[in-house]
Amino acid sequence: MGEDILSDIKRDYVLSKLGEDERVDGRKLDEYRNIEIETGIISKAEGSALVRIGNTQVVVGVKMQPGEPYPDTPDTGIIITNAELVPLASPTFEPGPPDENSIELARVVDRGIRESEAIDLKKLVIDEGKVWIIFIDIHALDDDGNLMDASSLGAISALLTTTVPAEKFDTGDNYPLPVRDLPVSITSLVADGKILIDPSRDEMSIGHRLITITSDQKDNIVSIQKSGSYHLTEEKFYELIEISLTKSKEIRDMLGKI
Amino acid sequence: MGEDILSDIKRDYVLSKLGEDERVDGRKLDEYRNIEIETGIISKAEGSALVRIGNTQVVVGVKMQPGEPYPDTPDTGIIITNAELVPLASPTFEPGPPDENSIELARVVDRGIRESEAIDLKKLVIDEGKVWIIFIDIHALDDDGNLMDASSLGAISALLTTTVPAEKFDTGDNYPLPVRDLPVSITSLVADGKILIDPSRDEMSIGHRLITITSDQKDNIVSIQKSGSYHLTEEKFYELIEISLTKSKEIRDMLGKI
Amino acid sequence: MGEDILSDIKRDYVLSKLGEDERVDGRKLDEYRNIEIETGIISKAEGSALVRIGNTQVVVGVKMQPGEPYPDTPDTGIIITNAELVPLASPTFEPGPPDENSIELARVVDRGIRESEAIDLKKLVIDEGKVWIIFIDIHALDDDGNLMDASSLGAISALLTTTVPAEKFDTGDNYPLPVRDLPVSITSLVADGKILIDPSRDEMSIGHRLITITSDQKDNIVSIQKSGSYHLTEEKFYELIEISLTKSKEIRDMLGKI
Amino acid sequence: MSDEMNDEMQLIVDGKRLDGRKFDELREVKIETGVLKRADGSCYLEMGNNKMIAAVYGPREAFPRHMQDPSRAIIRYRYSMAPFSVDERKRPGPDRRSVEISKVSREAFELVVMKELYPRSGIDIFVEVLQADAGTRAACINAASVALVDAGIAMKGIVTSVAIAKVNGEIVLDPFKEEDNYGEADMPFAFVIRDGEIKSIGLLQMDGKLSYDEIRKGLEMAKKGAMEIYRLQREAIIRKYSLEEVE
Amino acid sequence: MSDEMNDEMQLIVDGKRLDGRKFDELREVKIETGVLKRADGSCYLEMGNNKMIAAVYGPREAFPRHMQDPSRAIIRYRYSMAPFSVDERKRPGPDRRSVEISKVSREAFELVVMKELYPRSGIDIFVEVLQADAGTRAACINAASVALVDAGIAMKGIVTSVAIAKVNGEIVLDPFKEEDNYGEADMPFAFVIRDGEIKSIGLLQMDGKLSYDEIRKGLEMAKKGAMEIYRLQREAIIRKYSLEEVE
Amino acid sequence: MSDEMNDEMQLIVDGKRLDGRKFDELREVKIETGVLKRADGSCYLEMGNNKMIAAVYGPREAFPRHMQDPSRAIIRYRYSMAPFSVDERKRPGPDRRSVEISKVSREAFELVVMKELYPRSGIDIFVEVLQADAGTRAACINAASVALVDAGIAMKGIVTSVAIAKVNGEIVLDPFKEEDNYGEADMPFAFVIRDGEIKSIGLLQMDGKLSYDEIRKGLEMAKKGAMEIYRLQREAIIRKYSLEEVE
Repeated sequence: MGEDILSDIKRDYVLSKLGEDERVDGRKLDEYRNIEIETGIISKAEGSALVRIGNTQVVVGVKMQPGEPYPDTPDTGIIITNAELVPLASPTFEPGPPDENSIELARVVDRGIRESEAIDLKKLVIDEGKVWIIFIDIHALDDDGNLMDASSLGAISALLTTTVPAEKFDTGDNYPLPVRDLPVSITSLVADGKILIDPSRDEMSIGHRLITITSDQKDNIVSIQKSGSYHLTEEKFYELIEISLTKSKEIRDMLGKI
Repeated sequence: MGEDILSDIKRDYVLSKLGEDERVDGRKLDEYRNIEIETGIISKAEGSALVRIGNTQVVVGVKMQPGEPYPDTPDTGIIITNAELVPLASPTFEPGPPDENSIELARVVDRGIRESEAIDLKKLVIDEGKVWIIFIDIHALDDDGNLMDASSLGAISALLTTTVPAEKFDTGDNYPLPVRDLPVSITSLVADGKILIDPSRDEMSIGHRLITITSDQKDNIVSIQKSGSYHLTEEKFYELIEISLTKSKEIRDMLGKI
Repeated sequence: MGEDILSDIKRDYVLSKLGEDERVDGRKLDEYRNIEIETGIISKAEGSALVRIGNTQVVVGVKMQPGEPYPDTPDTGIIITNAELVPLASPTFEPGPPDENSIELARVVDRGIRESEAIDLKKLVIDEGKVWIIFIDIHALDDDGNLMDASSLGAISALLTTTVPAEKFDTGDNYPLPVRDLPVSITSLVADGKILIDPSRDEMSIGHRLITITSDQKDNIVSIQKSGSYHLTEEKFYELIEISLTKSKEIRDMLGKI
Repeated sequence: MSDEMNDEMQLIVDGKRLDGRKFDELREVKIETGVLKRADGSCYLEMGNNKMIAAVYGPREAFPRHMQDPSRAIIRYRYSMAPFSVDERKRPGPDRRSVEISKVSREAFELVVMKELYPRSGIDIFVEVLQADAGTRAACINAASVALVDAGIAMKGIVTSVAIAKVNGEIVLDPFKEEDNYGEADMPFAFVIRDGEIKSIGLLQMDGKLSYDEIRKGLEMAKKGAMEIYRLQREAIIRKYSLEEVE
Repeated sequence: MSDEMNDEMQLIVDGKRLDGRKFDELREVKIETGVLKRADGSCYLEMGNNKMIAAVYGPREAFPRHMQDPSRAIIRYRYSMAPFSVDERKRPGPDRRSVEISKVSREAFELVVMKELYPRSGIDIFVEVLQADAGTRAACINAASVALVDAGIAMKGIVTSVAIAKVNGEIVLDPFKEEDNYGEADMPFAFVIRDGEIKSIGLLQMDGKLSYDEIRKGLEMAKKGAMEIYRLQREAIIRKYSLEEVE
Repeated sequence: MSDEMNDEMQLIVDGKRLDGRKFDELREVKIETGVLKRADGSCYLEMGNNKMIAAVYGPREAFPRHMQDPSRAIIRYRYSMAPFSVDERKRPGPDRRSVEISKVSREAFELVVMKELYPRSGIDIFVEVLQADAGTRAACINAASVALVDAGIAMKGIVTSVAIAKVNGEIVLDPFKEEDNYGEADMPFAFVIRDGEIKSIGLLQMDGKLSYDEIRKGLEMAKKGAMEIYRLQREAIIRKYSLEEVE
């Protein structure tokens, strides 16, 4: 039906531009869209951020509360990352429990935070048998492509502005959550032998052929997720790592200013 | 199909009678159907009542058990009201988790009990960190219209005959649950400029255009719920309050005799 | 469609052979398929067994962990039996929560273990308010008929080789779970006036007309489950008990060798 | 079902059961037909302290459509316990036990309902336990049978159910709560009764410990009990139709 | 809503409310239209410390098919709170409260959307509460109304919502969190406004304790408040269309 | 994955791994084809202490109907862990981890299955982890590949999977449980192998900390390991077909 034809036309257009190394919104292949980060927008949350990448918008809220540690890690705090692809954000999102896409989104963001050791979980012990639980809730508002990077950026931005609510739970004075690294995710679309960094929704019409590479401030790769059914060659993979390391530095500079 | 035509005919008939200020079952516009209340019918429950309003039948059972108070209200007992529109009661009820109608039913009944302060929740503290939880379970048996009032009446009737099972839980002697007010719900159908009190299922064929007004024995309104998509005018609203206050007194007299 | 016709042909074939007291795989009416039991195959489990009855395959794993007893039986351990008819095992099994068939399977197996008192639950108390919970997880791998007996046999075989993991939970030295009886289930297909013991999947084409009779080593019947919609006559019922008692002895001998 | 406490729990005293019944005596059974307006058929039944209501809807269009069978009716049976029906409040919604009971009960009714008369349709049997005191599956089946007749569903027979138990070594009919909790065995039957006679066993379960001979004795007792209940089911149906002056 | 703590909680001091407002004064309302790209219509709204975003999708093909109505559009309304929108983290997914709010809100919008213009289609209204501070259902409805206009859905009027409360014995407009928690009553209204005038009440709930006279007083106050909000809704819509140089 | 305890956890002793393997050495792999009767294709696989069974059903009619694609097959992949497969009993049913693994594994197989040959149909790949010891997603993929061949599904290549890890600063192949728990990074790969050569990466994930050079080193090691596994997969398939005297 009409929907499909439109999508075919869009796809052909994206591909034809790509043939000339051009993108439909005029960007260069390795050019990120404009990023805006607003923090502290949800005063009910311990930390929060609204991230815009082009028209893509995500709100991330951080809530903290005391709780029991996992039995096998009694001396470490807990991070729980959850993503809601609420139906507000896209005509294709439906109300209901998290599907594989929102689960993947949450888990990749979680790994970026966790593996970069941005939060020292050892410091989140309150007492014996009592640690801080950090809930990172990702709330997609508008999906114009690359929710992944917007969510990662939102998560670290929210954490950077999080105050540990010790007073509310009678465990001492409030203090800023210590954040010791700044993991940054870079998502690219791999198609037709090209790498399109930060793909827009329109560009996704050529296929869900993504890879997200997250790195820390020492240029370690801390998380990789190939997402979508496509052949990735070794050469492209190495190229992707290089591009991601370069781009992440630019974005990390923005985070430094929060 | 057949079903729809029957429903149209029924609707036309109800409306044509209504044009002459008459109701299909011969009642006056502000006349309630016959009410019967039987209490103590479920000996396994701490309190119980079977309420019949015409052919509509509802059983309400009250169970009590000790539990932890909510963290923000450590010194008050807990009321949990639940309604099951079991498929036995109507050809339109399906097995499964509560839908919006049973949730609305339970919540409106709950508000009547809660806001009239019929139960002094402060008196339900057993010990530090231990309070009585009152489960009010509404079980619809036959839906011939106005399950709402039948459920409210069943809930307060069951509470009036509830014995706190202190002995069972080793917390002293059993005693009657103190009930200090008698909230009464009056549900009306608002259609064609008329108010039909206690609408029957047949009358519902002209549309789900209901309002439930619950009042306490001092003539305070304690809960209102407009239910259904219809325009309510200010004048009708005021008229509804007056009718509800009048009718509720008659029904409250019945409760006084339990 | 094709599926149905095939199934009809198969059914006719089974019935025609049955008319001559023969079975499609050459067995006698009261002949069980070959049984193989391998124990200790899952080293992560406290006890485990793989049971093959002909081509039917079931793995049962036993896990144990300390937990709170049920409030009404403070001085007895807990058995929780669960069956997963995973979609791997049959083209008719679908992913999702347990349906009525897997629930029935788990409950019948559970009753055999429980009612034969094979496990002395009184001996599973660790401390006041702390008992062993035994999880018996039945995992169907290949359903070529009679999953019920394969599961029962798997459960008791796994229990026979279970080591109580006391060291892991700092409650003393490990010790073998004491098993004091050997319940054995015999499932038969009742059709056309005949009794087919241990029915194969092909034979099930003549209808889900089953009965499972479980007995202990003193020839007590400890559990019966008629499963399927069919008329069972008194005479057949008595005949079934006799056959089941005889057959179970043969199988119990196998268990004795584990 | 557990016999762990047999020694301690004295359930038979001077040859009588704790509630005064003889071994082969039923609890009091009360049956009332046509108690619900919306349902096509209904029945209220008490059996000792058990109280249940059955409703039948149908034959009606089966839904969802892909569940329809072009050659016969689909039967649903839902056994459900009200949260307040038991000592400890039960969470609403089906648990594993009620799923199993619903399955085996449905299988019994599929034997008698003339499903081929109602192609593409659904016949729904819903039974609510308002108060439970052992033997609820049997009591629900008995109520459902009457509700099916009340709904005018064509049937090749009626289903009548009763359990027997072993209590302090004795086989007894229709156990009540204490006998069920502390007895040594429980065996519920449902029989298909046609032309006033038991034709077959439609439902059969057992748990506990019984010898072959005890099972034979129990079955005989159950058949006798079922015939008594069958007469009460019949009376309840006739009573309603005479009241309605149909016959 | 509870008046248990009235005596202790001083919410009116020197004839003023704790946040400095007069009794019939609204909190500050900020409305911005067209804030989302993917949605057909959208609106961001603040009402005091409440922050919400509404999106409208449709008219589009209703799904699943069997939900379609051949003569009119199906309206869905989903009120949803972000986990971080409240003091205590809320578990994601709908709870009973949000199911009820979604139902009564949808019923109000069904009064104004010209459903018969869009047969077989679905019109979906999704509202996310990003920060909650009492009166969220009203604020969400106000945002949803503007998003519907932004989506170009034909409507016979606009829905505007506001609550009144009773606080220390006084009727006040648009209660904030403390007034909601410790006040004696809360009564949310949604009005259908057409041609700049209130035509009817589309949503009405109440809990607490109010006398007949207090309800009258509250309704008058709510109408006044709703008209103020209506003007802000209108301005937001006009602002967007002038920016777009449509008119 | 966590390197919090690196300093304490000695996983490499005298240039050897705790289980005696060299850095680039696989655990023992055992593959058996056609182990299930009901499934159209099946495979039992051990990889160290991992034990898994894969079954393939299809091509068969995809259900529910509205899921069918008129131009190609729909592939489902279900990775599932038995409750007893891990130290701490796992609750039955899919958790978030298994949903993610199922997704990325399915994406790899969609690259090789010739879906356009089977319009409107479904090809279902179900893999059960009976015992888990790190690297289960890779082992499951390897088993599923063989089961697909066993089912006779047309494929443009085979998928072979293996992980590498960083342990005490060293890159090692095919980590076992302790290396996975206390290592510094884990990187599972699945390769598409055609005509005996690696054509592309079909699945790629990583968590932990790796430098660019370590990733290069890891990928080389993984390719070598995958080719070894590929030979074992091939052998298992040939073994079955020779036993069946097909060739």
